[in-house]
Amino acid sequence: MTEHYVSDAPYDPEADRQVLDRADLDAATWVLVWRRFRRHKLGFACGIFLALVYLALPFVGFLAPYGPNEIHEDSINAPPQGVFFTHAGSWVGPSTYAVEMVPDRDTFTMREVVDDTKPMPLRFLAACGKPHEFLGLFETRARLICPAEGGTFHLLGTDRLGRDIFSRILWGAQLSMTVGLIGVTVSFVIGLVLGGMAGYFGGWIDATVQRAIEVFRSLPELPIWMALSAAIPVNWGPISVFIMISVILGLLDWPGLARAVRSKFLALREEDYVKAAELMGAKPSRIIRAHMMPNFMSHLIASATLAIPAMILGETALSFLGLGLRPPAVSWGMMLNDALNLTAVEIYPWILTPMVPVILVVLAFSFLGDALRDALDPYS
Amino acid sequence: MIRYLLRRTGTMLVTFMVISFLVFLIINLPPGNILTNQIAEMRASGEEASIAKAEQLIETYSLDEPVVVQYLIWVGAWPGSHGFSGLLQGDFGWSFELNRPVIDVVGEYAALTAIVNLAALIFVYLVALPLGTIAAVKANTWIDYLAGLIGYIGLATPNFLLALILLTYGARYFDLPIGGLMAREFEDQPMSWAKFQSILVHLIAPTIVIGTSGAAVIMRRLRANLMDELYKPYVETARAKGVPPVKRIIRYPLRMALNPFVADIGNLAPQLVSGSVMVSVVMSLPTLGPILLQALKAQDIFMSAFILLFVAALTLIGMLISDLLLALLDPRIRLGGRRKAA
Amino acid sequence: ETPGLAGAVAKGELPPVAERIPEEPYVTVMRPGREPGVHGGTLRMFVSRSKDVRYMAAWGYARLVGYDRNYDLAPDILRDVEVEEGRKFTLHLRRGHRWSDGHPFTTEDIRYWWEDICLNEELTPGGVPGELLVDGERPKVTFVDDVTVTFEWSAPNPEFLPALARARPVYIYAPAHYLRQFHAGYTDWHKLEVMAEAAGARSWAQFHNRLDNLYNFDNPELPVLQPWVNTSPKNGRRYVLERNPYFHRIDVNGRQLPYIDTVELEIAAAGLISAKATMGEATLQARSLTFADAPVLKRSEATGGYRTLLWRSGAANQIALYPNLTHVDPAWRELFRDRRFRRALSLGISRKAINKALYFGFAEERNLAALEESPFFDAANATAWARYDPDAANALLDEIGLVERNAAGIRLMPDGRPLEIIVETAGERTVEEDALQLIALTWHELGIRLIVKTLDRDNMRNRAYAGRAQMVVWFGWNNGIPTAESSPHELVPIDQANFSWPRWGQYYQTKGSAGEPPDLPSALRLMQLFADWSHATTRKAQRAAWREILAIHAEEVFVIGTVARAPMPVVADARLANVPDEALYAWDPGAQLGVHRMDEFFFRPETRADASPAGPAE
Amino acid sequence: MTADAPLLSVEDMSICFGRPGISTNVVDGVSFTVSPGEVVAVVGESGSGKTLTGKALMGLLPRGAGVSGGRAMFRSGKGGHCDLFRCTRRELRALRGTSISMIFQEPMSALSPLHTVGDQVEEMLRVHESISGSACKGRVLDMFGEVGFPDPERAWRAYPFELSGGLRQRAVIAMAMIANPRLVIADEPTTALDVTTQAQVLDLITRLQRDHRMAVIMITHDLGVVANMADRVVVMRRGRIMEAGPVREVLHQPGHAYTRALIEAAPHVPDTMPTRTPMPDDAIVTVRNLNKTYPGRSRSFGPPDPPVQALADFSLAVGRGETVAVVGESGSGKSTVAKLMLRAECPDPGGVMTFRGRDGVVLDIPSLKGGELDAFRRKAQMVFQDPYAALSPRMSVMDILTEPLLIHGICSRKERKDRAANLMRRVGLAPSHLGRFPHAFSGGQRQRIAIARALALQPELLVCDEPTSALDVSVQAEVLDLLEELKEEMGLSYLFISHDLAVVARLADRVAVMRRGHVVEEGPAETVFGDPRHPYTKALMAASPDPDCNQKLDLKLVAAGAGKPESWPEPFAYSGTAPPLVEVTPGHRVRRQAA
Ligand SMILES: Nc1ncnc2c1ncn2[C@@H]1O[C@H](COP(=O)(O)OP(=O)(O)OP(=O)(O)O)[C@@H](O)[C@H]1O
Ligand SMILES: Nc1ncnc2c1ncn2[C@@H]1O[C@H](COP(=O)(O)OP(=O)(O)OP(=O)(O)O)[C@@H](O)[C@H]1O
Ligand SMILES: [Mg+2]
Ligand SMILES: [Mg+2]
Repeated sequence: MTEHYVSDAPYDPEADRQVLDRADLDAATWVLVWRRFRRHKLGFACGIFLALVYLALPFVGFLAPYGPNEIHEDSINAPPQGVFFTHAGSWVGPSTYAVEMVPDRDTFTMREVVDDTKPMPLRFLAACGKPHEFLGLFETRARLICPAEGGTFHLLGTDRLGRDIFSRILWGAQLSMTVGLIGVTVSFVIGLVLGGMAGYFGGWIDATVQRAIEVFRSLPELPIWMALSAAIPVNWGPISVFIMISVILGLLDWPGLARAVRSKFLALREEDYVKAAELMGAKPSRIIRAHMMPNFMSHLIASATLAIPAMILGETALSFLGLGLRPPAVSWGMMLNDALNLTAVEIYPWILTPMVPVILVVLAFSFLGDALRDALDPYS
Repeated sequence: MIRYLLRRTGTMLVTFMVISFLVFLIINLPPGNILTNQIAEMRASGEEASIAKAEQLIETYSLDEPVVVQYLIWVGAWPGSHGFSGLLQGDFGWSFELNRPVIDVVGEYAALTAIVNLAALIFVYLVALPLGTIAAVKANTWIDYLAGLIGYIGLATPNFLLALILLTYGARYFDLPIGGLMAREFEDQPMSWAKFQSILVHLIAPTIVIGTSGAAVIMRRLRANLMDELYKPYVETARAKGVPPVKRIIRYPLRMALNPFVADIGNLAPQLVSGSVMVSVVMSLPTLGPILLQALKAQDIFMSAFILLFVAALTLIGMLISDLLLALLDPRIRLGGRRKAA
Repeated sequence: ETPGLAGAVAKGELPPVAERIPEEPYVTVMRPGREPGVHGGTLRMFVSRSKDVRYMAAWGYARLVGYDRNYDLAPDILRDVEVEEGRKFTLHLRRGHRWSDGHPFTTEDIRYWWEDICLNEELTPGGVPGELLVDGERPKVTFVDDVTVTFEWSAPNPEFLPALARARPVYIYAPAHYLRQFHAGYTDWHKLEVMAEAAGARSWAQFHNRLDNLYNFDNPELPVLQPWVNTSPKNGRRYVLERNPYFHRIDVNGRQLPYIDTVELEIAAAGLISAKATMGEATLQARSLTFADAPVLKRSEATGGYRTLLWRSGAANQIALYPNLTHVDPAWRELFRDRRFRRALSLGISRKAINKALYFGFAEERNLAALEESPFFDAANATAWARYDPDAANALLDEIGLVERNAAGIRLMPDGRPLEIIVETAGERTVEEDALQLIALTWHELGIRLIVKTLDRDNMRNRAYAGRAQMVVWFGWNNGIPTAESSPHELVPIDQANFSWPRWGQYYQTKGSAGEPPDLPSALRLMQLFADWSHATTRKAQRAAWREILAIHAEEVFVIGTVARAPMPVVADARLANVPDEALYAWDPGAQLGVHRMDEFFFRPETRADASPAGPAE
Repeated sequence: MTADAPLLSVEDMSICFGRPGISTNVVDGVSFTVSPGEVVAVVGESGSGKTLTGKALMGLLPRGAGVSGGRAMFRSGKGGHCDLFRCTRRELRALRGTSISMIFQEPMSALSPLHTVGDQVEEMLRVHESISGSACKGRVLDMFGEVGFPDPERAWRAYPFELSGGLRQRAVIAMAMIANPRLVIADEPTTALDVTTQAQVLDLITRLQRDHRMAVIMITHDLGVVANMADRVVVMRRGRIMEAGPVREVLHQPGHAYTRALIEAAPHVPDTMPTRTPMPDDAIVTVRNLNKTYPGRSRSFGPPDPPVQALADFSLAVGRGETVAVVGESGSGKSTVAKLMLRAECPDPGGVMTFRGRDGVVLDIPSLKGGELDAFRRKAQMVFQDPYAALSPRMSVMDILTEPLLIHGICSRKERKDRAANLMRRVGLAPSHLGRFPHAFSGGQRQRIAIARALALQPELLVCDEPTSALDVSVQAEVLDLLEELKEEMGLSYLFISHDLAVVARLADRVAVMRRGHVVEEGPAETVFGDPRHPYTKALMAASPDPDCNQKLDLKLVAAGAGKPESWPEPFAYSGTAPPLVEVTPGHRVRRQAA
């Protein structure tokens, strides 16, 4: 091939200069992130799921058929109650049968006695049960689903005191789903401040923070948990205790984050664009705010979503050790703790159902976190 | 090298001192101590006679002094009622709860703790390394998703619950033993093949339970690390050489991706004790975790303080080891004095 | 001769059985329904803590005098005991009785305890146990001969014998021949210090005390008089207790008790014990099983090869609320001292709901009172103020003047504070917390808010003793089956351990240096009755005192009971005989299994292949 | 050209990134052939698909990329042909290394940091041939000798990070050559190296190629390299071939406008430099006897490194409206000069560094504080080397351009926006791009934005630290043009830092040549280029390849100047303390022993 080949394609340097290199990237960062995030089908779905759950939290009173601590003497350890639509061959709409639990002296259990002669249609958007506070504004008895008058509706069964598990799961979500948020906030505030100071100022501050992290990490979590839990004044109300528990979880979580923040700050400080801002005369506060933070936020958001599941599990662990929340507060951890015995596993397996939301939420957060991490990665 | 070790040991000792004080402080935070508690219990059960004995013990062990003084006495830097007798003098304290020297208890349980956690560790790596590697290599395929799902579910299930479920159904369907670390007839026997087998069988459930969440974490981290490394040019170089895939991945990126895990060795010790506490409690494993929990709950201060200190010491040593290992694994990190040899 | 020991006897390591038992052994007369058994077998039980080996000291229940199956006091280790005017006690030992190591058990062992331990300030800084003091006076102890000793006071001491019979008794004897080597009075002081040092003890006294603990049962070298002897060094994961070859009881056929050769105690997490029981790993298990476990236990009976029995709790009440009449806050104290208030609280509890929810209706709904097994059982006492009657309760509360209510419908105290009662619980039993939740619901109807506060058991006690706890939830009196001889100290304001009046109790216990004197007429009356009981020289007088005490309690509702005779599951191997199907499980009196005489349990010899308990561990 | 059939013939190859739906070919219909023993250069601007072409032949396309058409017939050893795109993985693996091998661009990252160089090179043999360890090692050592390792044994034991860039590249070359492949694909083997090292490596490749009669595909964007190495050239742009043919024809009679533009853009040191105006008396920056020592990096292990003398006895004056260039190899302290001059760092005590603005106020740069520092920051700005790193990815161009004004509180919002639009126009970009984010721009465009940002405050002094070395030649030429234009227009003074004499030759009024923290030669551009005195300066000039087949590299000169100072010819050689700068002609000073 000795011939001299010349293509006939035209060439214009000026037009060339104006042409965008990656036209597909021509958008604000958040738009790009959103686009990449949407490509993550699973993560996206999880995000939507979580958003819906969080949106629903304030309306739990309306969504749950019963209150969290409503005790039904006659439905102790009742198994999940079937919902059916036809009775004796004819359409009756979603209904239940009347169920009574009677003690069985031979097996030492409660036996289910179902009266399947009379269907009891569920009522929707009706008023029933004890009043609940709607958004903390006013009391109402309006509920999405109500059992028939005189009937019961225990979708997931009841526990040893005859409390409706489905309703408790919904109520428990209020605490369990927020424990992570608060914990993460605490952990982030501490981690950001300490790690940020260590990374930005260096020197003795850095050394001190590093030592503190080292000390913190060489202690097992257990005594710290116990000491901190012991520090909660015993006469606090459930909400304050709840907040303290979240704070404790946050307090235990910060060292890892502080380390990440520190190294990230160290790295970001060396970026050319940060140096450029310095050379333009920008003050440290502006550099941190306008240049470092935005580039760090993505990392933070991703690690936050990954830290939340750990907190949710941490709450269950605390409950297990008896250091967590106390009745009448309801959380998934406490419900699981109730399930922690052979009888629950063997005879009343429905008591274990709070595992499902825990796993779902933890999974959702993890996938969301993964998706966010990928979406926020500018190189993907 | 020697100088390096000396310097590191020096700073380690200072850190250790700080930790020992913090530990002592933390466990003294809750009001009361085991003896005052015992006294309350004796009062309740009307054993006035024993109260004086317990009060005498309080004095003997200087539990009525301020915390700082108690600390100094415990360390052995201050004379207690029996002169200098503390950690420095080799007196590791007395467990009021178990009524025996702390060191005996720790000695007895440390080995079993090590066995359980070693098994879990091996399990974790046996599961996590291959799965994490495959997930990274096959990133964003169904294999990856499946591995991720399994891992996350392992992560999301509270350990103690898994323990209970496994215990129940394991015993029912697989004839797995319930709790403990060996069949009862081997308890006091010397090691034998049968005893070893019994221990192995007993280890299955705890290993799986403790291991799953650990494996999930490591798997995800390994996947992330490995994916960072997998497309580095040096891996491409290996491809260009025509090195077969498995060998290529093991030899280059995997080894690189393992560095962070080596760096983590220091954290193993606290995890060993804290991480498996709940599982150990549920499964009735004779490990340090439950002992610590019990000691903390009973405010058996010498017991808990010593275990915590022991863990802290292991952690610090672990950190040192991990630094040394890292230097061994990664030639870019050099210890002082070894430069010339290279 | 016991087959298990025949070999040792043949080799000459042990004397034959005739020489091992006392000359006048205790011949067990079995209660109806029991049968004489055969030797052999291993009893497996689980405990949750390593120090729980001491329960064997209770369950073995060999006492100088002990309660028999009717909860009457009877000599056991002692051949006989003579009481004169309730103040002079002559104890007769059994001639030829031996410690578990074969050394003779004589009055020397009692002397050693009295003179060398009890009166030694270093060993016993607290001095003579309170039960041996009458108005502060020590007994005059006379050692008549090898087998006879007298304890004598100038006034009656009704607490002496019950103290010897308790689950955790006052040991007035100690194996002198063994302990002397650790006693500074008998052994070279320097040598002792060295030994103590080596064992990590701070003084010889501490060392001696550690070794001399008949109750802790954790020193395998310490000779004992119990049916089984601990052979395992302390704090193992498992204790093996072998039969005591010198045990003093025999059955009607002349067989030396216990029937069962070995007792194995294994340590397992409390939560696991029921699981292990379902697998048939326990041949007898009562501890750490709760009613919540009953369904599973019942379900796995066939596969596990055991029976599930439902015994009943011997506490006077399973869950009881103690309003603190000596609370530091005057307003609260005022309220709690008003018996109308206490009655209202009691009427505001739906005991039926509690029984149904927690015990599926298997327990009895009642207020605090003696149980049926007690001679003082009175159905009226048990049901006094125990019905659920919110209207009556509300009326009572209105009558007191608690009429104002706040927006949430909670009544206001006279000083304007809402009527919020904080109930403190040790949080060790789920039933307690569940019951409180149920009570909170019904009290809410009365306009009373119940707040549960969970504390560590010791913290809770200390707060209560200091008068800072408003109300405490605990078991009702430990002793649900009082007899005339039982001390009523739980029921009268002399003991701070009663959460209803800790500060009155302190006042009595500290002789006025702490706490405050009781001033409520009913309380003063109780004090008087206690004095009557203490100084009574006849059973009849004691009984009268008891009756009145119980009546006052029923009327005043010092403690608010909920349910009694709560069922509790006991697992026994299918072949284990002489285990009662129904029984009371109580700590004192009763020593839990003790009063049911574990030494009489035996394995039926029918050796069907499939009957052997097959745990997977084998 | 031999008559025998080509070793490799690529026909109509297309590569696409296959996202379903939006897959466009990034390489489109490329055909060329390579005969045994021939060097074919593939040139073209950055992103034109050169690397992908090379990787496609090795079967090493990145994830997501795939060959979407064409074939690549490779003549295997026994005379049979196989299509590289349709081989099984196993066949391809067998070909890799032994028949086709590749030299990668980045020698540091192409080598595993955890294995010794010897181990990694040897692996190539172990994978393909079953030979004993010692035989292996022998061959590797031979190869190391051949590629010019001074001490093959040491190199065998060394880890990559213990070797200099040039040596590392040699190791990579050794790895590619060891199994005697018949085709070597060299992907920009020298872009990461400084010019003197580049010259040596290019020479090495030529030598080896001749000795082993290999065919080489040389991927580069540097026409100078092409002129020195290639037999034939393929010019690529946007994934298509623009022009292909024998090297002489293409370089000297380019047929395509793009090729012409490329050739024009290629910098070279002209034979004669126009005489520039002498340095004005009005110096904007004056530096005298400045030193800068960095403390040795303290390591987590072992003793800290010894301190680094990054700058020693440095003196320089930048006249108002003048361009002063600092050249020198990597690590010679050029950036340090820039940092000190902009007060990004403080020099060691002693020495003088003053700034005199248009307003006549003299500022002592190292001691600036508060308001004075702010004022200084407005007058002196910097353009960074890497246009990708210098712009915050989270700020729109508008934000980037208005930020300096915002920081100094100049103008209203509206005015700021107008100014930003003006700046865009000024640097040749459409103001309509203001709302966009940096990642949408190409490297050249980004560098323009960076320059615009530096201009926003209307500075008097602009420090450019290698502003073009990350750009390819055509873009580089544009940026240089822009800088020149701006200087005329705004009366800027430049401190221009580069390692490339050819680039400097276009702009500089005066030049300072640096080597290891010292200025070795300094003077007006025409004198330094026209009459270089110092061996190092000469080496630098000799090492920059010209896109002219008639002027090949003069390696002797390169070797003489680029070595250690001790090896320089008298009177320039020194060891220990450096000799002083001696003025040889007015304004032209050379570091040498006084005569
Ligand atoms: N992994 C990838 N993902 C997406 N696009 C890619 C990838 N690698 C290369 N490209 C695109 O393919 C085109 C050709 O890239 P290639 O690396 O072959 O260019 P090049 O000519 O080697 O450039 P350079 O001179 O910068 O090395 C470019 O437009 C680039 O953006
Ligand atoms: N912050 C620092 N700490 C320690 N040493 C440094 C630092 N910055 C630069 N050095 C060292 O100072 C010397 C000069 O560095 P400088 O960055 O000025 O070189 P350069 O000529 O700009 O090189 P390049 O062409 O690679 O950019 C080098 O040896 C470098 O390793
Ligand atoms: Mg390329
Ligand atoms: Mg530089």
